[in-house]
Amino acid sequence: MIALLDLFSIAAISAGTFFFLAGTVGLLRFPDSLTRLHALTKADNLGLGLVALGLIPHADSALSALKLIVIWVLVLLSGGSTSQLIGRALRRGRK
Amino acid sequence: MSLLPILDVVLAGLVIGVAIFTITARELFASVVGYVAYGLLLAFVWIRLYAPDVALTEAAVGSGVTGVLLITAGKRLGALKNAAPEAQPGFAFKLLTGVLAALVASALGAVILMLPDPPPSLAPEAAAAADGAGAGLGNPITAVLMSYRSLDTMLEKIVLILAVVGVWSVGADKAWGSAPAPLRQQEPYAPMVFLAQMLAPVGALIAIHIFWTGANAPGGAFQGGALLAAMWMVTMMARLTDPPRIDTQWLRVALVAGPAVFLISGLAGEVVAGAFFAYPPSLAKPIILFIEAFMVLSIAAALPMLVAGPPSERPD
Amino acid sequence: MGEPGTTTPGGYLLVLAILLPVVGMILSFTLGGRIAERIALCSTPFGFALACATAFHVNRAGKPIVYLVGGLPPPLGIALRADGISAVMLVAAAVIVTAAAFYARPKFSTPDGVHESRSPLTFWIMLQAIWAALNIIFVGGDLFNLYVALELLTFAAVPLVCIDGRPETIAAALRYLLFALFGSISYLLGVALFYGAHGTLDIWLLAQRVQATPVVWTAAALMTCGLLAKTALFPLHLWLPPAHANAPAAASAVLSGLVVKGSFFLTLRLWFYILPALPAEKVAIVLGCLGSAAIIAGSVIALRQARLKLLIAYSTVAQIGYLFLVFPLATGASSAIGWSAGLMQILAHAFAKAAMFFSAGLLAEALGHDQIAKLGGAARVLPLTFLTIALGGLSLMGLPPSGGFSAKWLMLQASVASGQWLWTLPILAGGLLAAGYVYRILAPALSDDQISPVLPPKRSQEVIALALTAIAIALGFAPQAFFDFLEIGRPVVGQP
Amino acid sequence: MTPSVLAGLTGAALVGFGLYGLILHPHPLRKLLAFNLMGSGVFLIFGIVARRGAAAGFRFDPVPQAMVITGIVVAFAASAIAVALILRLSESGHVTLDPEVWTRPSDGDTK
Repeated sequence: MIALLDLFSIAAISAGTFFFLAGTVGLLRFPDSLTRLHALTKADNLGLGLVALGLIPHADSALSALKLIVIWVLVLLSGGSTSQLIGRALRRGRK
Repeated sequence: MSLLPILDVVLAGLVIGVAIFTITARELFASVVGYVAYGLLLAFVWIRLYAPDVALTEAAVGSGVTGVLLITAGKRLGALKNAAPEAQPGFAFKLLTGVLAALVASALGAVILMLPDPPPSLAPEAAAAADGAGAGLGNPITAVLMSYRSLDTMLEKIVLILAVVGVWSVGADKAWGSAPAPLRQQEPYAPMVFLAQMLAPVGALIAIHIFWTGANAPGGAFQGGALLAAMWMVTMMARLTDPPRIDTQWLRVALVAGPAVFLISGLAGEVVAGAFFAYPPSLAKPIILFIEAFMVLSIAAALPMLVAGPPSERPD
Repeated sequence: MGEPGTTTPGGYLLVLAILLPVVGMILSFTLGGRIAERIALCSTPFGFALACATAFHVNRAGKPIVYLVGGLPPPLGIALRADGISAVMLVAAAVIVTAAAFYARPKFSTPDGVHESRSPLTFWIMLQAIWAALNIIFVGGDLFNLYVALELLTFAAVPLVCIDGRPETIAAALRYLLFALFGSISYLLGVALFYGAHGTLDIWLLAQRVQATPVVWTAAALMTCGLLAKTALFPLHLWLPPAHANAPAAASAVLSGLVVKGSFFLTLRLWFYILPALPAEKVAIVLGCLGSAAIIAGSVIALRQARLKLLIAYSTVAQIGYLFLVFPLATGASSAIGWSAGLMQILAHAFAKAAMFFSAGLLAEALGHDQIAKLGGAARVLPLTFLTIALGGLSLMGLPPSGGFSAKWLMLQASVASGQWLWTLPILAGGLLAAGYVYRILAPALSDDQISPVLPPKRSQEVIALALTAIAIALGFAPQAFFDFLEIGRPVVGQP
Repeated sequence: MTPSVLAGLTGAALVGFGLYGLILHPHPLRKLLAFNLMGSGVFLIFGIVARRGAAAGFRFDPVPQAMVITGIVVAFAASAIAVALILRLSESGHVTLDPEVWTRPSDGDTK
């Protein structure tokens, strides 16, 4: 059972790291700010979610597990909102 | 674990790189943005130094609240059209300053390498006292702040009040008593409003949690108060609330509540425990938490008022 | 400066001396309006009484009195200690703050018809905060606690500089703030190194532990540098004249008379209390040279000022220079004389300069300007104000009988007795130059020129200024017992 | 090189950069940024002092860490006052500390 959970963690965290990597590559390689923003938010939200998911089996208590989920939700919330704000600032700049 | 030293070197390199950018950037605003990023990186350095309490403070205040303050200022100064271009310092002056700074930095670096070994430390005393009869707190930093160096902590809150008065005093005579200008002049933008509505209650809850656990784990009144302050600022930026008038009685009371309660219990210590700022051992922890609760309130009120600036004459 | 381990009788006075203005400040802020002024005025006699009681206890014990905050001994806890110089400075601060408070009443009372207005509230809160910060500086026994006090002092002093809101005062305040912040951060860096090297920040414990290592030298250099920037020692004096000249007179008096003395006091604490064991002759000579340069440069620039308040501010730069002669003079063979001279100079300058700024304020208010060239005949219409300026000038020049004369005479004695002849040159030259700039004020004022009738200043304000110069003059008659009192708690060089 | 030594050297370098910017930049806001940079360098040096103070069973000495927390608050308060002054100064059209600009011609009138 423990081995299975470990395997799950490894798989989830690896997948999460991959998304971070992909997002970073996108940030560096994409041509303009809007597409970079796209790469960043999609990858970070998914990547962080997978890392948090992978860590949950290793949490000391239900409270810690809950905290991990809360962290992810908060990042989703602030990441989503700020990229909206950045996007709007970009659109204004272009006008 | 062999990855960590490389990580440290990369982190140190990043911190220094962003610092150089902040100092040398051509544009004022770029330099401000660099500083905010720098503050966030620094929080990671603090984690690596086993200083989660400081990391929380640095992230919340050193980067977060200071960031809002500086970015607002940078934007307003950057928009200034009539600002005459500054005379740039000459090469000789640059060189001289550079040499001086390099000398200071290298002397300091050398001295740091020369710090005595084994290093002196008050850790065992502080921790023993924190766990034991001293204060009954599991977090030695809270014990140091609230018990051993209580006078410093109380005075630091007085410094915050003075800063608030100092900022207010910069305003115009006519404006005295009215409210500072809103943090954001334009119409609120829907995603910002959404963020504030979602984040503020959760953030406030986390702030109280951080304050409460601060007795035993990383966290405490300052970090909790700063987070609460940030949440109030978010709602101000979304124009869900505006800064209050500076002659509002509740605002004045909230600002002084922390130091006042601290002072009163400090004075009471002379009667109950035999010395000013002493706590009776059996009641130390509840008393400290009681004082800290008011300090959270004062900090949460002081930081946004410092960011909001002096009272403004404009009706809106 | 006293055993650190226990609270002594009378020690509680030190906490009360700090907390009284803090409580006053908090109440003033909360209740606001006219009540702030009343609280500040009412607390002054109590503060004066506390300072006198402290002096009484120190005198009776014959050694420093100590209070352990929270009953917790250093290195973990914070100790407050008052020795001879602390007690004298507490009393001096109480007198000057009281004088400034009563002098400031006409200008800083809340106008009728409003509940609260900007400059009065700021003034009364900041005045009390300055008082609190100074009291901590005079009795603080912990370097970090003193850092917080230094910051408190800065944050209280800066808004007073720009209280009238004109752009040039804002620029002066900002420049002052940046210098002061540099000073505090440099001081704090030294504190970090002291802690890293010796695991304590308690002044008494550090004095036991320090050795002449590179770390200690660097820490001392950084702290000294920071404190010099805050004390405005030449060549870090650039911020002082605009800041002190632009503040309202009541604030200038406190800034010039007391605030710069706060950071100087800590420089004394650093070298004479923490590091007396270090072979610091060269440091003393460097500080003495900077002081001499300040005397000459400050006086010469003062001679060329067109505005009275700027002249007085540059005179402060010069008089601060004298303070730093205490370092070479009180480390030599005749250290006791040098020490007495330095302390006498702090006190004489504090009282004389506060009185001169008060008078300059009255004069500017009565005449509508403070242009020296247009002072012709002013002494006839403002006799009491010019009497104050003349007597204060007497002390600045160092003519007998005055505290300024005692200070300079003792300095000359110390430099002759210890064989450091060269220091007599700046001391004498400074006196001559001071005579020059005081003459520049008095000569036109005493002339027969016609001057349009002016609005006479309030008699009470003139009397307050005169009373302060009277103290500066009376210091010239200080008995030996006074100088013995200043010696209480001073570590003897070589035996920390 | 241990992390604490590395952080200490970083702190020393930051003090150097901060000092450079503080002296060199004419713009007061740039000076303020440099001051903050210098301040964070000083705090880092407190941090390594705390980390070096790790003793049996404790990963850090809490006393210097507590001082850093106090220091960060004070530095923020300083920044707030400085920003208020700078913005007020900017209303006059000159954001400069250059004494030349602020020495008034020759009128000595108080108002």
